[in-house]
Amino acid sequence: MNPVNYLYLAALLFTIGASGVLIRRNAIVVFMCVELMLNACNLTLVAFSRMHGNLDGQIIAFFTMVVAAAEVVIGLAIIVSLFRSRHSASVDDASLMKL
Amino acid sequence: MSFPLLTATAALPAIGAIATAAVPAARRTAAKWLALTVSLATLVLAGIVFARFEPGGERYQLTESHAWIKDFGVRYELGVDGIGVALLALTALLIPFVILAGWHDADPSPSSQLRSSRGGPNETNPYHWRPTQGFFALILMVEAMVVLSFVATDVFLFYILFEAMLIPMYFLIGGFGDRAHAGSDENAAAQRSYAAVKFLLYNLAGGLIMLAAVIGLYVVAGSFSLSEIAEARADGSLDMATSTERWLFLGFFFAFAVKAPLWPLHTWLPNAMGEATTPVAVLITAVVDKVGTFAMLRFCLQLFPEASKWATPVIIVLALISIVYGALLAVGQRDIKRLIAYASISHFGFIVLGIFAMTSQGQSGATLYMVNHGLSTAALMLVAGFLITRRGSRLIADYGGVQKVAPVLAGTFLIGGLATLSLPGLAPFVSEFLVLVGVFSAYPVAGVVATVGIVLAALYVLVLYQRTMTGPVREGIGGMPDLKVRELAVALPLIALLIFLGVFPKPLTEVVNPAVQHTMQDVQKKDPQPEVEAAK
Amino acid sequence: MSATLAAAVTTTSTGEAVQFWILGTVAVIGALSTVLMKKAVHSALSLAGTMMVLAVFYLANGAYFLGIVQIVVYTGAIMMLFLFVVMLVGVTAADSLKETLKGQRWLAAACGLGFGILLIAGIGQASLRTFNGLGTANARHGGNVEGLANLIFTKYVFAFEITGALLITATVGAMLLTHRERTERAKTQRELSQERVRSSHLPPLPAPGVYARHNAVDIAGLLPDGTPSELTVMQTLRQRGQIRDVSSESLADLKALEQRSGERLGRDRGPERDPAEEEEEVAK
Amino acid sequence: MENLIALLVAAPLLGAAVLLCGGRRLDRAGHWIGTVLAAASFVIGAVLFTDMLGRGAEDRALHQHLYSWIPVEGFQADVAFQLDQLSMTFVLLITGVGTLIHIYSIGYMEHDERRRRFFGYLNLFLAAMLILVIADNYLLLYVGWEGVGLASYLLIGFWQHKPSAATAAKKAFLVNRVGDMGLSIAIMLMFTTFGTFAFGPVLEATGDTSEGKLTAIGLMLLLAACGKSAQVPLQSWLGDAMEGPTPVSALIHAATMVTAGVYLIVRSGAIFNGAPDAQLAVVVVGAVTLLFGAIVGCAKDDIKKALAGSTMSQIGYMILAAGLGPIGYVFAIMHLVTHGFFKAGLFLGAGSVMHGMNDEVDMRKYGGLRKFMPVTFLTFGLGYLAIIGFPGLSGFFSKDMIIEAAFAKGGTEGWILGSVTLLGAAITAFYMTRVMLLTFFGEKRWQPDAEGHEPHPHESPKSMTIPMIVLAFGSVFAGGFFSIGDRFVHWLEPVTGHDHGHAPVSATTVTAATMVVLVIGVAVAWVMYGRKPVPVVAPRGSLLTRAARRDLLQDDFNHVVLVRGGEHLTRSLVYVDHTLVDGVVNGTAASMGGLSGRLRKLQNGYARSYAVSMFGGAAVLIAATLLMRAV
Repeated sequence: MNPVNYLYLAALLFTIGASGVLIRRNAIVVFMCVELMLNACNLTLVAFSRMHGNLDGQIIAFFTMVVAAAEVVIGLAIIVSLFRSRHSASVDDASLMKL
Repeated sequence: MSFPLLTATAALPAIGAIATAAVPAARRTAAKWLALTVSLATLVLAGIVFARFEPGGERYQLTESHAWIKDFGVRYELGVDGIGVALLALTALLIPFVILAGWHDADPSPSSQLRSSRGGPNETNPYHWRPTQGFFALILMVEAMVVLSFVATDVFLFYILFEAMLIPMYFLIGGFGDRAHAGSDENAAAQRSYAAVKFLLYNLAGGLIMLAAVIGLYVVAGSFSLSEIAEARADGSLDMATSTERWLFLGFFFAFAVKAPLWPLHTWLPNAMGEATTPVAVLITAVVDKVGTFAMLRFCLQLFPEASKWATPVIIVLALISIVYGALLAVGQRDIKRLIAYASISHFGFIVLGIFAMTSQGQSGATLYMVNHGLSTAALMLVAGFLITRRGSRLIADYGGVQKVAPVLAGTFLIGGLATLSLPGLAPFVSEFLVLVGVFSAYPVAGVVATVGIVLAALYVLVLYQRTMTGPVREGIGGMPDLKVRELAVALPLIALLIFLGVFPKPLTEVVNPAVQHTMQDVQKKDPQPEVEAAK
Repeated sequence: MSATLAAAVTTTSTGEAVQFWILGTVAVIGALSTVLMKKAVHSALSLAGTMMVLAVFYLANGAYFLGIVQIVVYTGAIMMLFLFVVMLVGVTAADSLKETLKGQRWLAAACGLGFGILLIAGIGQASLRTFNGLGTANARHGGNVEGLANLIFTKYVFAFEITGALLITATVGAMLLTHRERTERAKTQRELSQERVRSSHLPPLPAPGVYARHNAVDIAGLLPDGTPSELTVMQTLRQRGQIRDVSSESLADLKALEQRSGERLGRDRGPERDPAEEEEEVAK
Repeated sequence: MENLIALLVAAPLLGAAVLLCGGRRLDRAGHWIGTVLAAASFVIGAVLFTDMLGRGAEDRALHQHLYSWIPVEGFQADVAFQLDQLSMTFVLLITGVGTLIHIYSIGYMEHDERRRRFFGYLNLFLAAMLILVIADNYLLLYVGWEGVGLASYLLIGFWQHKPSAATAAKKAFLVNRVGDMGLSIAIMLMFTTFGTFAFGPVLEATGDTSEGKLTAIGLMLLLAACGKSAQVPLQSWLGDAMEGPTPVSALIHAATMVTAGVYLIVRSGAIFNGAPDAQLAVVVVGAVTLLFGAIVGCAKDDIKKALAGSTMSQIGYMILAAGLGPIGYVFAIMHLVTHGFFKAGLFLGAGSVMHGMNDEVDMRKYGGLRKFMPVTFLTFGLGYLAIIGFPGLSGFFSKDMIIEAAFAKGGTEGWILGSVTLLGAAITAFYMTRVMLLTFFGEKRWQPDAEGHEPHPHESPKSMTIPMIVLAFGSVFAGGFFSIGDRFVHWLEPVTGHDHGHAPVSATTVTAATMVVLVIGVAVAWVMYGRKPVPVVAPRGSLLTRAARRDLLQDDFNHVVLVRGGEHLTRSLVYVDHTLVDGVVNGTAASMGGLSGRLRKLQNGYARSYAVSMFGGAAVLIAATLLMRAV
C-alpha cells in the first residue's frame, strides 16, 4: 500500500465533515464536523511529513491542534451563552446575518 | 536635479487645502483668507512656470521623473508643453476668482443642515459642522489635481488624477447647493444629490473604460511613459495592430468625451451646473472639463494617431451635433445656469472640432478656445451668480429691467455674453475663428455647419440678456444693489483679460504654436495648401 | 514502525496496509455517523471513535508525539468538553434532521460530492508515488519527540509563543462569555425560609408522576383533582419546554382503550379495567 | 504720415473707453468729450486728406502695420490699416457726418439722464466704423463689421426699458449675424483659396483661381452686404431699428453703417469682376430692394419708417450700381456720399420735428408745420429736393449717373435695370413728396395726446439746427461739386477702376426720362395728399398698401417660419434631451437597481447557506486549478 491512501482517506473525511456542516442545524454537531475537517487536515499533514521525510508537517499539525482547542473553547462558550439567551442551539435560529 | 517647480505648483494648493480644512470651525473668515492667499500663491508659481517655459525649447520642459511603482513601471513623470502650460495658467488664474466669488456661498445658513450631504452627527451641531472650511479646501484640492493632471506625462499617473478629481467635485456638487433654488430645501437636496450622483456615475463609467484601455496600453506597449511610447511609435519599434490601436483609442476617447462633454454624453453637465453653486459650476465647466479636451489633444492624438485619423469623421459629426444641439437647447432653457451649461456644451463641440480637424489653425484654435472659454464662461457665469444670489431665483422669467437698477451688473453681464457669442475684439473670437478656419480648410461642409453655431450663439445670449436685463423693471428687481467691491474684483479682471487676449493673443499663441506643431507631427498631418499656391 | 524504512520506497509493510483498510473503514463509518446521528451525544461519541482511529494512523505514520497528543488532547479533553456542553444544552428541536432551508440539502450534497471527487482527482493527479519515511528525520535528534521539540523551540518558537498567547486569550474569552454577573444580593437562609412560608407550597414540591399513573420525569404529576401540575417537573425540562402534556395524551389513550376493549369484548363499554393493563398501554 | 491712421480710430475709441468706464462723475462733461474726440478724428482725417491730395494719383494709398494679431502656423492676421482714396472718402463721410450728429445729439439728448453713455456708444460706433473702412484685410474688416453691429445693437436698444426697443435691437443684431456668417465663410474661402485674406494679395490673385471659387466668395460677400445694408431678404431689421434715438437713425441707419455693404462689394470689386454670376445676383438684389424699399416707403405713416424705407431703396440703387461692375462702382460710392448728406439731413429734420411735437412720429398727426419750424422746413425741404433728384442738387447727379450706368450695362439686362431704376426714381419722388406734404403742408392735424398735452411745435435749439444746415449745404452742392469735370471719377478710378460701358441711349435722353418720371411722381403725390385734406386715421387702403404697411409681409413670413418654427424646434429638442438622451441613461440605472434588488434575495442570513456558497466556491477553485494543471 502507498501512503497516498492516507490522503484519500483525509479527503473523504474532510468532505464528510464539510457536508455535515452544511446539513446539520445543531450548533454543537456543526462544531464536531468542523473538528472532523480539522482532523482530516492534520492527517494529510502527517502523511505529507512522512512522504517528504521531515517533521515540519507534524509541527503544523500540532499547531492546528492547539488552535482547534482554543477555537473549541470559544465556540462552545458562544454556544452556551447563545443557548442561555435564546434557549436554542440551532444555527438557523441565529440568522443574525440578516438584520 | 533642479527645484521641482511643477510639483511645487501642484503641492501648494494641496497643502493649502489640508490647512484650510484644519481651521477651527469658528474661524470661518480665516479659512477663506487662507484659501485665497494659497490660490494667489499658486498663481504666482504658475506665472513662474509660464515665464520659465521657452516656446522654442524642448517639447516637455521642467521635467521631473521618479520611479513610483517599480513593478509596473509606473513613474511619477511630470513635464509641461505649450498646451499644458496655457491650461495650467488658466486654472491657477481662475481659482482665486472662484474662491472670491464663492466667498459667502458656504456660510452655514439656518437650513444648511439639510443642505449638507455629509452625514454624521456633526450636522446637528452647527458649531462643529464646518461647511466653509470644507468648501474652500475642496476647491483647492480640485485645483491641485487639475494642475497635476495638466503636467503629468505618465499615463497611469494621469489616469489616477483624472479619477481622483471626481471625489472633491462630487462633494462640491452634492454638498453645497445653490441657495437660489426653486422649491423646498428637501427638494433641493434631492435634486442636488441626483445631480452629484449623475456626475459621478457618468465620469466613473468613462474612467473605468479608460482604465481598461490604460492597462491594455501597458500590455501592448510595456510602459506608461508618454514620451517613451510616443518615441517607440515614432521609430516604429512599437507597432500596434490596427484593431488594438482602435480599441485602445476608443477606450481613452470615451472617457474624455464624457468629461468634455460631447453629445450624447452631455446630460450630466446641465444638472451638475444647475444644482451646484455658481463658483463650483465655473469650476466644472471652465477648469475640470478642460482636462477632457486637453487629454484628447495630448493622449488620443499622440498615442493613437492612426486610430484618431480613423475616427475623425464620426467625431467631427458628433462635435457638429454638439454645437448646434447645445445651442438650440440653450435657447430653449428657462433656467439661467442651465442655459449657460448648454452653451458650454456647444462650445466644447467647437473645441473637439478644432482638435480633430487636425490642422494647425484648428488645434491652435482649440487650445486657445479652452483658455478663452474658461475666461468667458467664468465671467458670464459668475456675474449670473451675483444676479441670482440677489434675486434668489434661477428662472429667467423672474427677471427683467435689471439694467435700469444695476447698470454695472448688466454691463458686465453683457460683456460676458458678448464674449460667449465670440464678438471680435474679445478673446473667444480669435479661437473660434481659428477653429472655424482650421475646420473649413480640412472639411468645408463641417466648417459651414459650425458657422451656424455663431448665429445661434448670438440668439441665446441676446435672448437671455433681453429677458433678464431690459424691459420694464419687474417686482423683486427694484432696489437690487449693484455690484459690490468683491464682485467687481471678480468681474473686472476677467473682462480685462478677455479684452486683452482678444486684441493681443500673441503671448498665448507663441506658447501654443510649437506644441501644436509637435502634435501635427505625431499624427503626420500637413495643412492643406491654398489653391492658388498649389496652382503655382 | 516505519522508522527503519530507507528513503524513496513506494509501498509500506503489509501490516500497515491491513491496519489502514480496517481502521480506515471504521474512521469513515464514524465520520458518517457523526453527521447522520440524530442525537448530539451519539455524534460526539462516533467522532471520538474516528479520532482514536486517526491517532492510530498518526502513530503508523511515525508521528508518535502527535498520536499521543491526539488521544490525550482531542479525544480526552476536547470531546469531553463537547459532551459537557451537550449535557448543558441538551437535546433540542435542532436535533431533528428535517431540513428547513429550501434546497439546502441538495446543494450540500452536490457540493460535497463535487468537492470530494475533485479533491480525490487532484490527489490522484499529483505524482506522489514514491515517499521517504521519517526514519532519518526522527533519528537526527534521536527520536520523534526530540525532533519536534527541536523544531518548535528553534524554528517555530515564535509561532509557539503566539499559540500560547492565543490559548490564554481563548481561556479568558471563554470565561467572559460564559460568566454570568450576579445582579442581586444572595438570599440568606432566613429570607429563603420566609419566602417559602409565604409561597403557596409550604410542603416540598411533589415528585413527578407521584399521583400520576406512571413514573416519567418529563410527565407532570396529576394533582388530586386530576389537573397536571407543572411544578412536579424539574426546572431544566420546564425551561426547555420539554414537558409532555399528560392530559391530552391520556384522553387519547382512553379513547383508544375503549375502542379496543369494545372490539375485544363485543360491547360498548367494558367494565372497570385493571390498572396494570392501562399502565402499559399508556406507556406505549 | 502713416502713423496718423491709427489715431483716426484711437480718438473715438479713447472716447468710448473714457465715457463708458468713467462713471457718473463724467455725466456733465461727457457729451463734450465725445464730440471733441469725434471732431478730432475728423481733423486727423482732413489732415490725411490734404496730404493725400498732395501726392500723385498712383501712390496715394497709405499703409500702417501695427502688429501681428493672430500669429499661427500658416495663418497671418495682422492689425494693419490701409488708407486709399476709397477709404479716405468713407473716413471723411463718417467722421464729418458723425461729428455733426454728435453736435446735434447734444441738444437732442439733453433731457436724457444717460446721455453720457449715449455719446460713449456713438464714439464706439465711430471707432468700429473707421476700423471697417481702413482695415487692410478682411479679418480686421470683420472686426469693424461686427463692431458696428454691436454699436447699432446698443444704440437701437438705447431706451431698453421699452420692450419694443430691446426687441428691435436684438432683431437687428441677429439678422446682421446671419450676414456676418456669410462674411466669415467668405473669409474662410479666401484663406483656403489664397492662403491669406489681406486685400492686396487676394485681389491680385483673383486671376489665378477658378470662377466657381470666386462666385462662391462673391455670393457670401453679397450675403454679408445684404445683412448689413438691409437688402432683401435680410432687410427686415431696418424698419424696427427706427426704435433707436433719431440721431442714431441718421448716423448709423442712413448715412454710414448701412452703406458698409456697398463698401464691401466695391472693395471686393476684383472678385466680383471675376464672377459674373455673383455680379448678377448683386444686381438683382439691388433692383429688388430698390423697389421693395420704395413701395414700403409709400405706405408708412411713421415718418422715420418712411425714411427708413427710402434708405433701403437708395441703398438698393448703390448695390445695383456696385453690381454693374467697373461701370458703376464710382457712382455707387458717389451716391453713397450724397445720400449720406441728404438722408442724414432728412433724418435730423424728422428728429427736429419729433422734438417739437413731443416725440409724435405719425405724419398724419403733423401738418402745416412749415410755419412753426422754418429752419427745419428749409433744410428738410432741401434734402427732399436732393433725394428726389431735383436738377442741380446732389441727388440729381448721383442718381442720374446710376441710371445711366444701368442702361450702359447694355443688352436686355441694361434695359431692364434702367427701367427699374427709372421706376424707382418715380416712386421716390412720390413718397418723398408725400412725406413733405403730410408733414409741412396742409392744415395742422395734431391733437392733445393721452395726458392731454397739446403739442406746441417750436424750432429746435441751435445745436440741432446748425448740423441740419450744414448737411443741407452738403446735399445741395456735393453732387455738383463731385460731378463737375468728373472729379469723383478721377479720384476713385485708381482704386475701383472705371469703365464707361456703351450706353444704348444718350445721357441727355436718360436725364430727360428721369425728369419726366420725377414730375409724374410728384404730381401723383400732390393729387393724393396735396389737394384734399388728409384723414388723421389712415384709411384701410388697397391690398398693396396694407401689405406695404406690414413691410410686404416679409416680417410675418419671418415670424411664422423662423420664430415660431424655431420655438417649436427648441421646445421639442428640450423634450427629447430630457426624455430620450437622459432617459436612456436613467433607464440603465433603473434596470441595474432592479437587478441588484433581485440579487439581494440571495442574502437570506442563514449561516448554512452562506457556508454552501463558500464550499461551492472552494470546489470551483479546485476545479479551476485542476483545469489549469490539465491544460
